[in-house]
Amino acid sequence: MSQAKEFHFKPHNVGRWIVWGLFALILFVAPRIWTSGLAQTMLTQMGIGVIACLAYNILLGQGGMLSFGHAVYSGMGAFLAIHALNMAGAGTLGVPVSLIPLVGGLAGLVFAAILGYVSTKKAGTPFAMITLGIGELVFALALMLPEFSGGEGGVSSNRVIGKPLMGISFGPQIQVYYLVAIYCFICTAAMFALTRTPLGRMLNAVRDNPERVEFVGYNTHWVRFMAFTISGFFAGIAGGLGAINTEIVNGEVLHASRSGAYLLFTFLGGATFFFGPIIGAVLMVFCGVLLSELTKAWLLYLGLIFLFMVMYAPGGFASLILMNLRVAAFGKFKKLWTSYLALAGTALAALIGAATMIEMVYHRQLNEALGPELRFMGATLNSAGLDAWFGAGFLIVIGVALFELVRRQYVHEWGEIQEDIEKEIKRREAL
Amino acid sequence: MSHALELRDVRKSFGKSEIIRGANLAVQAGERVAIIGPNGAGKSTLFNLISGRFAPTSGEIHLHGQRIDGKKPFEINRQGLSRSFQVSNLFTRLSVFENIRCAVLWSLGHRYAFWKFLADLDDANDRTEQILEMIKLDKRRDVLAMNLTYAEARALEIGITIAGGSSVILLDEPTAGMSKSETKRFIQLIRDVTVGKTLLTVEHDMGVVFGLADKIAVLVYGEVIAFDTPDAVRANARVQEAYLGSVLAETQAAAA
Amino acid sequence: MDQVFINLLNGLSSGLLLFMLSSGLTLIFSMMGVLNFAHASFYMVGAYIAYTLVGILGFWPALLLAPIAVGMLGAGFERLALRRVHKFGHVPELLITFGLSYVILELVQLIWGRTAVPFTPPEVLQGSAFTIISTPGQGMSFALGKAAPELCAAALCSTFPLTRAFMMLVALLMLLALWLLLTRTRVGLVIQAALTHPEMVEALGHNVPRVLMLVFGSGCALAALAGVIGGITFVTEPNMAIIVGSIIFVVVVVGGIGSLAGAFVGSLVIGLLQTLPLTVDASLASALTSMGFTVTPETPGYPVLRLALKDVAQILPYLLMVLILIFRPKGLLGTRED
Amino acid sequence: MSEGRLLKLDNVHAFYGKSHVLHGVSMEVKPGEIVSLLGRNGAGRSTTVKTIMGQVDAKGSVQWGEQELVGRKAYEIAHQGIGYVPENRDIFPKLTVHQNLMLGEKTRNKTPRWSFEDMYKMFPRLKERQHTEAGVLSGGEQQMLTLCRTLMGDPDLIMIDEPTEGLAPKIVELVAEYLKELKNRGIAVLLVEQKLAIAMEISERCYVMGHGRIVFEGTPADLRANAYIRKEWLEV
Amino acid sequence: QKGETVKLAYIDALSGLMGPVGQNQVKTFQFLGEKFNKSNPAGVKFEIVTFDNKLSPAESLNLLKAAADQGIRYIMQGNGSSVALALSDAVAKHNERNPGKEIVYLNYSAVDPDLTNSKCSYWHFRFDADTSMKMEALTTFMKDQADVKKVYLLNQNYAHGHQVAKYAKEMLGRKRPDVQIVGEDLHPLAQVRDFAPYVAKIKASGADTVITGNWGSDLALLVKAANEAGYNGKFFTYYTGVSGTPTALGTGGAGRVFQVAYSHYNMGGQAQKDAEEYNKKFNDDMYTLSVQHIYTLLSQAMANAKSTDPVKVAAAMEGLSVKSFNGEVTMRKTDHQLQQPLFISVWQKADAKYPYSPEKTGMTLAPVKMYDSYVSSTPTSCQMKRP
Ligand SMILES: Nc1ncnc2c1ncn2[C@@H]1O[C@H](COP(=O)(O)OP(=O)(O)OP(=O)(O)O)[C@@H](O)[C@H]1O
Ligand SMILES: Nc1ncnc2c1ncn2[C@@H]1O[C@H](COP(=O)(O)OP(=O)(O)OP(=O)(O)O)[C@@H](O)[C@H]1O
Ligand SMILES: CC(C)C[C@H](N)C(=O)O
Ligand SMILES: [Mg+2]
Ligand SMILES: [Mg+2]
Repeated sequence: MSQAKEFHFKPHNVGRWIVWGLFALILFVAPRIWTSGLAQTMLTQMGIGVIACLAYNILLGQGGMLSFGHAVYSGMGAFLAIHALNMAGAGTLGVPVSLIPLVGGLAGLVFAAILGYVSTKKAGTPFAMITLGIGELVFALALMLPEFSGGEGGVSSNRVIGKPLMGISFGPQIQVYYLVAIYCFICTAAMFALTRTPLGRMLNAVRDNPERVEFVGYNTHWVRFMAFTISGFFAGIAGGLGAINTEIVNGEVLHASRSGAYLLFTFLGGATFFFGPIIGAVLMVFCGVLLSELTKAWLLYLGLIFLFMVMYAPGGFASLILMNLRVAAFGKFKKLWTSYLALAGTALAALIGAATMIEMVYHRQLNEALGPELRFMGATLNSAGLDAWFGAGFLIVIGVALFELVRRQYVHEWGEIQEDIEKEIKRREAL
Repeated sequence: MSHALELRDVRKSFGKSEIIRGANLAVQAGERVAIIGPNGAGKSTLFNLISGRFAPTSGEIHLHGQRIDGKKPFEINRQGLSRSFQVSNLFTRLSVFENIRCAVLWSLGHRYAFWKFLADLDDANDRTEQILEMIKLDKRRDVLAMNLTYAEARALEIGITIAGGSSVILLDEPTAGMSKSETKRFIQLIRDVTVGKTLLTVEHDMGVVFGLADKIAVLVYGEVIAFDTPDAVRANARVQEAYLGSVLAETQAAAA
Repeated sequence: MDQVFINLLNGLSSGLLLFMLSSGLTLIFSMMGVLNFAHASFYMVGAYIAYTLVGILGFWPALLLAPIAVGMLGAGFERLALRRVHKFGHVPELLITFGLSYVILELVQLIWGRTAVPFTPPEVLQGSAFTIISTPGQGMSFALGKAAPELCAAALCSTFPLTRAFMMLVALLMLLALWLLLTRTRVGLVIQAALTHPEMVEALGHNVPRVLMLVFGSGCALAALAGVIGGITFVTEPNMAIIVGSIIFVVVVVGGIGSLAGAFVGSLVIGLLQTLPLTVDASLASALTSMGFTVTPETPGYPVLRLALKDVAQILPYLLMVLILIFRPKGLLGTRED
Repeated sequence: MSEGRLLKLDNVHAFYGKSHVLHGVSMEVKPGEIVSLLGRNGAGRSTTVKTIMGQVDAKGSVQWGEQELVGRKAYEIAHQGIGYVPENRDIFPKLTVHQNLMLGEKTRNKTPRWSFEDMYKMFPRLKERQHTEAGVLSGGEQQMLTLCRTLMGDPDLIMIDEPTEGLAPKIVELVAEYLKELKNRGIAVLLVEQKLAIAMEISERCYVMGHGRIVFEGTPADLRANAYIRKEWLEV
Repeated sequence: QKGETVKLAYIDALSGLMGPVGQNQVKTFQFLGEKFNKSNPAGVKFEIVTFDNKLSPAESLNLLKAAADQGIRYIMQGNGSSVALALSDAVAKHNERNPGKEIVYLNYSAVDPDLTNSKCSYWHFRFDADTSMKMEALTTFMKDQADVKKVYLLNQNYAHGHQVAKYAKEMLGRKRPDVQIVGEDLHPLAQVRDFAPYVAKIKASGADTVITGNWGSDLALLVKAANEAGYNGKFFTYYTGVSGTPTALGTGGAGRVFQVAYSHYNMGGQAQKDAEEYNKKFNDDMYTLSVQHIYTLLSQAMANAKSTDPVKVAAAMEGLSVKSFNGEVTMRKTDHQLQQPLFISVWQKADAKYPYSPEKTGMTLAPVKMYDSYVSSTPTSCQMKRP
């Protein structure tokens, strides 16, 4: 033991520095690569979404608490932030705009502390149902108190207050983006740090086996409660940033569909990995804003994506990435990548076929005024003629058939590679 | 002087049926006590009462002279009592190392801290390493608990139980399901890790009982009908009738 | 008096419709552990399919065939999708039904359009079941069917539609049938056991996958039956699923997970709770006023005091659910807590 | 059913995902005999039993009479007349004792050898607790329940994994008695057991496993005589 | 400006609850757009770009940015006054922060009077008639209905519903002080499945008339429940003709359900031909005729301004009068509220005189009264800030 101690030193974790550095860099340059107004708005929302989904994942991924009502905390943060912003604008509250998100955070924290105390008494399904109920309650109550929530119309505000300080007025979107980016970086770091602390670890323990936790000295209710409160704090910050970004807050920030989106996208990103929700948040904004722009059938696509992801990649995108990284780390990626190309190619063919059909159906139903023609992926299709339908059908059939062939091959290869890797790991262990 | 653990007329009913019917037991500090008794006598229930999983219907339980009956498990644990489970009860998705570390955190005063990094808690990490060596799982420190073999899982179960440094340890059938050779190794392990502690264990294997215990308590139908040295218990006619008195028990005991 | 009576009837009948919906949900929820978020979607599909079938076969065959068709769809979904994710745990199961609800909604709109379809009750179910005639000073009397206009000239007549009476009847028959099924057959036991130890149940010789498929299918069929009846009683439109979507979870939780009787009682309680408070204009402010306090818009907390019971009626079920979960997690008649 | 052998394993390999656990196991059980399967922790005994039950991916052949069992579903195998008592008990915790037993019943058209009364006579303790949720039973009571539950299915062969674990010595002897009783009623028993004394006392033949292979086959007397096998594969 | 293509962003709900209405309106825009593109005073081509705001104010603001990114300078919205208020505010902010890239907001059906009163904006133009105007016409009509004695107000609990209730009380009080308001309820928007309890309440109150601003399923279910419970009072509504309600009404309510609007299904003339063509083409009914106002006024303003620059066009549109399908209409300069005639129509069997039958119900909305612009015009409190 003592001997081992001499050689025991803490290496600087270079990898970790690189990862965080990259994260900061991405946050920094993203708006310079995508410069359009919409892109900047979306990037801002992604930054906010990242905080919200990571906060949600403190519950879902780290603590095993399935919440259907987390929008309550981000939403309350948003409401109090917008009121604070209005007060600041009116000169009755001396808080600079850059600190308004903290007001949101505090609101989230306080509400999470109050409501969380009752919800976290339970775990599992009762917890999920309590959060569902509280979510509906708070949403409906907010609408009943238009003095607070502005009713259906919401509360609006102006984030440009007073004179610009060093050229920063928060009027232009880019300035709001950087405010969000800074918060996003700090909050992400803070939430990551949380996973490395005693509380963070005990939260994992509570997720795995609450009963045993009680027998090693911890009060599970208290562990859950603290995590819930912390999560509420970060969610509130996200809400506050959202309020600054949109300058209007209405009941929808509290709505169950928002809570549902946190759950869905956190899961899709990968709840079992710390960084999974980040991917989820990016997807959330993409699906919510862009997908609905690209196609009328976006809800159908969204639903199908969920179905397939849950069925074939229940660990979310993060797990897909990590599994392939593992393959790459063992230097086996070369073998797979032709398969990936083939898979992508055939899948694309099938998908294009299917999407063409779906688009044509939607077109026929919704857009007939423009005539039977529609433009899809650069081509002009005639939804009234048989050609397009046959073409699409043909594409689907061929695509699916080839895909299945390639898939079998791929599954086989994948299996072999995993086997090799297992062997390799055993071999290394034996050394 | 006060006893390490004392039960005074403890009773427990579930619905109409009374399972523990006035159990009395006083264990000195540092004693190793084995609790034996027929199936369904209430041994596990007794452990559940002591460790706070259930509250007794009536009666008193004292730990180091302080009343603990009716308290929550975590409160009792903080006062220095720790237990293992008949079926392994681990943090399945955490590594072996993390399992043990979770169990030492509270006792070292780190509580619900979210302002300190685990990696910087040298006391906790050193203690964890120590425990891992004691239970011979240091080679498996990064394996997830759910991937352990049966025997390893049982060892980890005991590791978690002793990690917090409690002075009173309850073990519920620690060697169940193990082969003879493993059982032997395990008895030794338990002896090693509980030096200087008060130990209560439930066992059906007479080999373990006689190999481990300074004193034996016999629980039948929710009552302690005998509490004495192994030899005295073996000679006790009531115990013979209720529990021992079989070829198997004899051979096991003889082998110990 | 007649008002109270009419309100009670309304509350009971909407509660019974909830029961038709939640019985399927509780079946799936308690036996398979799946929070089926697409349950209300199957309810909607039931209505739409029946609407189409009515055009071809007439109402009564449709009433029978639509649930069967939806049941088969549900079983197919279980077979192809849900079964795959079963091993990943409850959250993926829940999410996959979530995804399904989106897909169903879009498909329904693709097939039947985005506006309401004219799904009307058959001739025999049109009209009134009975009329409540309350003559001032003489109390209340009933007349079967629609009362003669002469009678109503002097009195206040309220008719109770046949569709609602039919709804109540079907719900009660359903309760009976389910009760028989669950208590007189072993299937119920098999399913509950399979929830925790599927391998062991199989090792005892039960075909677990098939049973689960049947359960899911039957649950969906029950939802579809409710859909047919809900469809003729209210409207058949793409929005009909969302409206009942979360309230049926409330019913199941309030009644007690895993208890058919609980679902029944829960449905009635929620049905009444959604209906009766709507008629009460009193608020905290009016209560305080009647107790002799003066309440003005300047009184602290006025925005809350001002809310009349009818305004908060929609949140009462959720309030009840939260309270129940905190103080009696088993639900009113439930037996388990998880 | 062909005379002479009831169950025959021939060169069976079994896999948990990618890990190869059984490496060519061959063994057989004749009608009405008690065969025990011995070995250290992790030798693969439970896996063998599960493989027969169709719960593990396997290659090779498992013959039940004239039928091949590899590749069949667990419930089909159960309907052939094989009963299985798993090592971790797997009682159904939310059902009552009696309901647990009901689930053991199989609707085969011959009249079963066992009734609820037989079971309750065998273990009176179970009768006392028949309306209790099985999840709260003591460890030993649960063990009794699993055994009875499987017997209710009226198997021709019963495979029992560590039946005496957690049982008081007196009960252990009782179980041994009942196993003999089963044999008298013409039921074959494949016993996986840790307690050598018991296994050797009641079984007619035994197999010893090590590292996923059969390393010894013979009568208890042979095994007693073979110190090498005992030392190398059973004890330290 | 001749030959230029002007992009109009349609920002409204195309999916979800209000989806059907939005989809229908997009078709209207496209359908009438085609006609206008063939000939209009300015000689420009209009192109509709659609954005789905999912009925969410916050989402609409995103889409406003998206539209601005694409260089679109005219946005249109109408379904949901809450969204309209948010958009109007956001457009004003946008124009202040981005001089030279101003955007004009054309509102075709959000009817909260606040939009042209306390919260009016120079950049917002409304082509529908607001709640107060419609209520003005409705109450004028009711003045002569002697059998209206007890009125019940049942409305959706949001901006529009609140305003309907408010103006009903105010104007009835002024024109028919003898009429009693026997009850008032606000119910949650688009969440009520069972209106029977409300109907029971209405019956109990003894009301002979119900005034409601409800639309969509909220109106359909209400009338249906009333029929079933044997209620024979009158309904005065805003949106009987809109999406789904005709189907739900069916043949019930004939002669008892009235609608106030700037159009109805039997307008005659070109409008009628268009409606029939639309119906043939899409198997759907055209009910948002304010779209026609938009095209007419916009192209005239562009012609007058000789430019498509929103700043100039907005200026040209102020006070502009044109002839539209329902007569002479004027965009009032003080508040940008279009002044136009209003119609009261009644739900009845379609016949030779009034043949158009929405949603193939065999029923129609037949006009019973027309009010000229000056009758229904209401004063404004707008303090317009002009750039
Ligand atoms: N929660 C409970 N509700 C009802 N009865 C219970 C409960 N817990 C335990 N029992 C009953 O109490 C009796 C004692 O159980 P206990 O588990 O303490 O026995 P044990 O002595 O540990 O036996 P074993 O050696 O077989 O493990 C059993 O008959 C059991 O069924
Ligand atoms: N589900 C599983 N997945 C992967 N490996 C497994 C699994 N179950 C058992 N094993 C491995 O297979 C080997 C044989 O296990 P098995 O359970 O058959 O042993 P056993 O002889 O019954 O021992 P025990 O006394 O522990 O019951 C062991 O090395 C074990 O680790
Ligand atoms: C399209 C209409 C039904 C919208 C409604 N007039 C509103 O202002 O909200
Ligand atoms: Mg026990
Ligand atoms: Mg085993």
